[in-house]
Amino acid sequence: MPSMTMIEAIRDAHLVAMERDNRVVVFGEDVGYFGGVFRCTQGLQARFGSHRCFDTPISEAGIVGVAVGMAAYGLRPCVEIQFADYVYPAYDQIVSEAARLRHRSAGDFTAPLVVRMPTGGGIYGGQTHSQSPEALFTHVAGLKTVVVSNPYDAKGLLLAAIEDDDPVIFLEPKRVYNGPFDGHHDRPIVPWSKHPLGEVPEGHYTIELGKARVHREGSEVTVLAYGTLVHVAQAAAEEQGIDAEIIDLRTLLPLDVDTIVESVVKTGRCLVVHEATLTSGFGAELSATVQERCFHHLEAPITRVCGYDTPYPHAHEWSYFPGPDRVGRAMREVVQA
Amino acid sequence: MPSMTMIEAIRDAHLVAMERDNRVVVFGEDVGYFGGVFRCTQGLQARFGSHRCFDTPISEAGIVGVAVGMAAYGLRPCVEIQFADYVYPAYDQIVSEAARLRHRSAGDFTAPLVVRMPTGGGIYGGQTHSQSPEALFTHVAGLKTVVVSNPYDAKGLLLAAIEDDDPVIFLEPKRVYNGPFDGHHDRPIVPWSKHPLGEVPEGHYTIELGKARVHREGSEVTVLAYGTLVHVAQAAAEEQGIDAEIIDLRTLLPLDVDTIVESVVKTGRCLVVHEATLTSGFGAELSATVQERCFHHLEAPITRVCGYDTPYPHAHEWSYFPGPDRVGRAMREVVQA
Amino acid sequence: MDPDDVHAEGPAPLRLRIPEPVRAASPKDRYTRHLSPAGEMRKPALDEKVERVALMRKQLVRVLDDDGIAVGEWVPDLTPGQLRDGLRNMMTVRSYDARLLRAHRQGKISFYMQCLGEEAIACAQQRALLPGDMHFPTYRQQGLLISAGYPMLTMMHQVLSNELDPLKGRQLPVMYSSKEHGFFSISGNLATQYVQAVGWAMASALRGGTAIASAWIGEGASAESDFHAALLFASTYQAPVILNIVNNHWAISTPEDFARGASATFADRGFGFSIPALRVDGNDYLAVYAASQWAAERARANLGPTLIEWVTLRVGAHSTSDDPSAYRPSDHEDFPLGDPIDRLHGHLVAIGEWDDDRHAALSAEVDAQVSAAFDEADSHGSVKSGHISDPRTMFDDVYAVLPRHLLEQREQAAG
Amino acid sequence: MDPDDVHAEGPAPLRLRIPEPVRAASPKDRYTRHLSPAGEMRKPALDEKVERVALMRKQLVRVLDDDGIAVGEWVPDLTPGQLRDGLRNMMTVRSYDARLLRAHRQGKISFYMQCLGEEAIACAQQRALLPGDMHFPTYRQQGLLISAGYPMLTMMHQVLSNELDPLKGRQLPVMYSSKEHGFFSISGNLATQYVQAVGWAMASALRGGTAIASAWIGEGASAESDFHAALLFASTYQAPVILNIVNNHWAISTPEDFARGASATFADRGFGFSIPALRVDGNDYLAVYAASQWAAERARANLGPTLIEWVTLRVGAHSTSDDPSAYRPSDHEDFPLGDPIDRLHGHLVAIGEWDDDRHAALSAEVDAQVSAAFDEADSHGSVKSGHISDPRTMFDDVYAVLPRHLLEQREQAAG
Ligand SMILES: Cc1ncc(C[n+]2csc(CCOP(=O)(O)OP(=O)(O)O)c2C)c(N)n1
Ligand SMILES: Cc1ncc(C[n+]2csc(CCOP(=O)(O)OP(=O)(O)O)c2C)c(N)n1
Ligand SMILES: [Mg+2]
Ligand SMILES: [Mg+2]
Repeated sequence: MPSMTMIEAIRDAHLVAMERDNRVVVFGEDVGYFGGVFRCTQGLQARFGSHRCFDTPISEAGIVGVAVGMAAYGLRPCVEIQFADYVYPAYDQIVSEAARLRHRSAGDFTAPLVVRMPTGGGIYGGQTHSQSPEALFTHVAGLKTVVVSNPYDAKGLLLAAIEDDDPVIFLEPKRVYNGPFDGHHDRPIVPWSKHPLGEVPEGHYTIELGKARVHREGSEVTVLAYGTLVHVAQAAAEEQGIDAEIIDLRTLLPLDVDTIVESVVKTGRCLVVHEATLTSGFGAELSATVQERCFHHLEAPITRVCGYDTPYPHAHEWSYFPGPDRVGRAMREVVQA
Repeated sequence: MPSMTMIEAIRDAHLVAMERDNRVVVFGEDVGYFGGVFRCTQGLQARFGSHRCFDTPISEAGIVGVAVGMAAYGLRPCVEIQFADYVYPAYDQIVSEAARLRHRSAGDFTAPLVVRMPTGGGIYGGQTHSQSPEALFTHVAGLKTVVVSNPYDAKGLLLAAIEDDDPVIFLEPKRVYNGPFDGHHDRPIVPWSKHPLGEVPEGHYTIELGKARVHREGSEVTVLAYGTLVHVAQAAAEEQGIDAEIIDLRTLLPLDVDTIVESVVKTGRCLVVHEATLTSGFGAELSATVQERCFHHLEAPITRVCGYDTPYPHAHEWSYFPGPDRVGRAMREVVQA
Repeated sequence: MDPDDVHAEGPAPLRLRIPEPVRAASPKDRYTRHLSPAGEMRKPALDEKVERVALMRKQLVRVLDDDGIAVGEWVPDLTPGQLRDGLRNMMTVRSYDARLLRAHRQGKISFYMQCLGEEAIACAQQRALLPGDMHFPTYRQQGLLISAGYPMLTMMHQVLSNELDPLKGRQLPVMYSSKEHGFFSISGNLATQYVQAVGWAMASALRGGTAIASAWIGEGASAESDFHAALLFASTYQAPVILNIVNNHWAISTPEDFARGASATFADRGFGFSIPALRVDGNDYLAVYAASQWAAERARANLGPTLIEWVTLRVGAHSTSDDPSAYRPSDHEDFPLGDPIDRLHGHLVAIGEWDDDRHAALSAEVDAQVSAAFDEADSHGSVKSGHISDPRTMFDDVYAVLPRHLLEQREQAAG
Repeated sequence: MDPDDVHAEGPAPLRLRIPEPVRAASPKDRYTRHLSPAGEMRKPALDEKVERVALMRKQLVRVLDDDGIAVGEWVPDLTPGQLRDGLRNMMTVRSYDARLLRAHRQGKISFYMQCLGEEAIACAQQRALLPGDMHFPTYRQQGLLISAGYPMLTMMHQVLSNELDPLKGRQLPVMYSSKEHGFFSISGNLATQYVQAVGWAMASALRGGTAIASAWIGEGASAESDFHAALLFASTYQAPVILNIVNNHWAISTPEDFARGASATFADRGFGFSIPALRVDGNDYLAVYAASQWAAERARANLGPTLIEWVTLRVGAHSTSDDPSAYRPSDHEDFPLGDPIDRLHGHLVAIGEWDDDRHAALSAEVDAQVSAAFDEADSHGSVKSGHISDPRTMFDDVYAVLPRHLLEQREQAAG
């Protein structure tokens, strides 16, 4: 099985999708000729022509707006927002339009489209190249929201997202594009080629949206994570010597409640981690859900370790980022509480 | 003390603010000559002239964008978005700009502005005149978010918001503009003139942002509510004969954690209600916070009663709305659990 | 630094211009600036240079003169039968609006929006386009559906939000949707559909199709940012789309001046993107048809987008929630450009294809049809009488397949 | 209905135009379309009718001819001393950029953006405006700060994100802010500042102030929707603002054609709003000064906004994260309009106010200053060496007063 970085896996997913279904069109800023600033669409224009993969003006509203129109026509647009931090100009088109078209027209028109975007910090990107806005999408009925953590999942989930009949927000933590970054920014990163999840099958396969993956089985505490934080949690567990069960949620909405509940019932303890700001983050929803469904099994308070409620600071990003130390400390506290 | 509707109280707050501080300017769609579609700014242009209160083109992005520039100049813009459902075109200017200007410039520039908007359903407004987007603001560091439930608070909080040095999102549930609507849409509404919170002092007073109000003292269960749901919760408690302590949060961010914790420690039970969709709503944050801080005092799971995770449906709005029956049923369950 | 202290001495103070136009005095031409006589404006070739079209920016395409005669280069090729169909469609729209406004006064429906005075625009453009083309309308193009033969009864079910409402009570009255009739679902959020229309047209061209799109917006909503995205993408990719701006001079209480700014016309916006733009008398059925056809032909010939400013007037209130007496000058004339129905009627009479008896008969027939349809629709009740679809249907169509959390919520809602 | 089946027979299939301009062949004038000879374009009166200014839309304001002589109506009133200051400022910017690019290669800073080739635009406009005026810049107007006398050392602290960074390490390098020097905080989100500038100008006019605002945007970012809001509000309220579009022909890998669409020029956008618009040779210090002054005078005289398209070329990479060799034709010329420094140098020589010795001396002086400043800044370390401010400062300035939840988080962060 070939080994791929997450960038290569995403590119490969595009390739497979475009090959199988000529309704799939790909566009965005610098996406066509150049292949995207993270190179996730490199080679697509050369391969499929500029009518299948093309550059756009710098207008996120326009990109998503025309994608909604194209999807209503019958195409399957998969568009890129250059950084998640720049999705807000398109927010109205996503929230008011893509998300609600099927419902408001009672199925007369639909908007099967994918909006991909790199998220998260760790590249000294400052407040406008580091955000994780997933909670701004999970609150919106009609959207599905996916966060990927590794090449294998990225390809299978992206293919599933493109084939899905509903609009999907597809979040790619840029810090794991090239390896399973565990938060130790001062150590060399392990490349995906040395990691089992870097093995990516050729051709077509999908991973069902709405299914979590148990990243690590364990008995002492359930850790709910997604994206980069899956690897951070693993490092933290290992460093603390805690037998944590780490669940990689993969799809935040719809959420795989069964896998979560089963785990928490088993461990009796739950830690929720994410990189986005704490308040009203998706961790709040996870905490509330677990509490509602596992109240009588909980032996300790559900704890959240998240980004602080500040803009993502350039120079202090490693103080901001919920790294293995902070996550590990909280894990220990939850286990000992 | 004069009695006012919430619309009159909001208008009066504008009047007082504009009288006291000539940096306060008021604008928005239909806000100037006509005085706003809900008439909250009626008379201001006649009184202060069209340089203090004026109409704008239909451009929410433009309204907030110029407000940020004006605030940076040194004015105190208080702008209206005609319905909260239409705030998304301005979302980028709010989230990326107003919220972060002080931080990113280390205090060199600031954006003291207020963005008012009517929220909530109950007027057969369908999916585009009914939304409650508070959770989309509480996730954003740098913003303060206020939701008002009565005329007295509305005036005092709006004056505090205008005088605040940070950007404030000011949400006005339109269903309580004219009376303390309790969710019984089939009964005549009590006017504010018959309600103690309709008594509004003349002249200047403020209510500190970040302070909740205990709307009803009680011992059996703590109900966390804001806006219309405060009155719904009260009706539900009375109808169920439950001695609920109802907290009107008033400011969602910063949140009055002390008042909340004190109450839950006392009652040992907590019900969270809001009109916005459940998933990733502000109720999730409330549930998570209470659970984190009161874990060992909780005798029953914290329960949320919220709008369903669908667009707000026109004909079925009373099935969607978390009215006194649904809230009452949940309250009983929490108390009996 | 107190901003007021800046340049405490020096040049004269700055002033802001706050438009205060229509409300002031009472200019005779407040709704009819830059009016050309019928037949005066030339018809450019389909591929005329945009610079040359721009020279006509203050002219107005008008076909019917004061005597009801069709004059000039824009006279369209319409048979008397087609003209009578147009008349019937406009009369049906007007009668439909009147009946539903009455239903609102009767407390049977929650909300309504009429298009009084603007009937010609939607009715004639619908006829100038082809089946398969897609309109992305606002809430004032009911004429598109009626002219396309969408059943009036179904429209009424939607407005009544009753059990037979094809949108299952989810949408405000008048927010119709019919893919089959080339009518995109109305949003409620202004301007969003404008750029979607461009996307739809781009898709058609990407696929080598032949269908074109038609985007609709009010002059007030052209202030929204999505308008820019639409014009830009249409210009960059030369999308086969008609970009309609209905300038009915009011956006609720706000006169057109706020959205127009310092420009002479809304058509000017097109020239900022080298998109050929026309100003057209929107109360002249023949002019509307001719201009729409010109734009459609340009689109089909891969000559790109065309912008059209339809000059008209919102005669009635914005909606049933609105009372214009609070903001509109009382001396304003309802039909400064003439009533579109009267004008087409006059034309048909002038060419000997119509008379007052036939008109009276048609009027009675149309009213009877509308009345019968309403009675039938009304017999199924309305949101006001509680005759609505099963509330649990609100969980359908949020997603293609009901996810688990909505299943659970639906169960709770039932319980 | 399968969209492809629509009109299965009938007219020819539609095609979408995907701009494929600069990359094709290798036209000599790819960066210099619509070039006027120096001195040719007339200077309109400040209150010239916008229609008449529009007739000049494909002309280019140019003052310096090939021999370095200033010709035509746009020759500004600048003393040799002022011209030498301009030269020094531009040379300082260039030297500053070079030093910081080197610092990036040395691994001392995390990121950098140069403005090579575009120095004249910011440097000359800064001089044409007055203290108290406010610029709303993008990341390529470091020339504004340098020309305004903002300490280079402080700029370097910001770029190094060290303990003396006035922005406390919160912002990416080059995202400066200095209210005192009329330089609004740079956002990182494109185009947002454009409409804010209009708001600032509106505020000045609302208050009867005299200060004006200057808005900056790249040609690529003019595609963003906030651009529309800015032009619209500026047009409607006749705000005293200069609307700059720096057309350096590239937006990362994307040629200007995508943002320009079918228009001949970016200046055209202004005419869509009846905003007078100029195209100006951005590599001609005198032309930049003259056009900026014209626009500023218009604003100060309550004649409203002016849009200026600055024609230039992004000579270097987009940023230190970018490698243009992957997308840019290798045969492109770096300075098709001439190097702005060389051209001003040439002019000073031509008028007998400069010579090669003085130039060499100035060059050495500027380099030495930059070098000394950098050594000083560097001695305080950088984000790369870990010499940054106390991490707990990141909680400051989120709000005017630290709220309780941030107090708690700050405590946790410390623990
Ligand atoms: C984004 C958004 N902002 C505001 C509104 C509220 N609104 C509904 S209609 C209207 C006026 C629209 O005027 P215009 O575009 O001229 O259309 P007309 O009603 O005249 O047909 C406004 C402000 C809305 N529906 N959507
Ligand atoms: C809203 C937003 N979208 C995308 C980006 C990413 N981005 C940064 S610079 C840039 C290109 C800008 O080009 P242009 O406006 O021409 O300015 P130039 O770099 O040429 O000076 C892009 C796409 C951004 N910063 N903000
Ligand atoms: Mg209108
Ligand atoms: Mg550029």
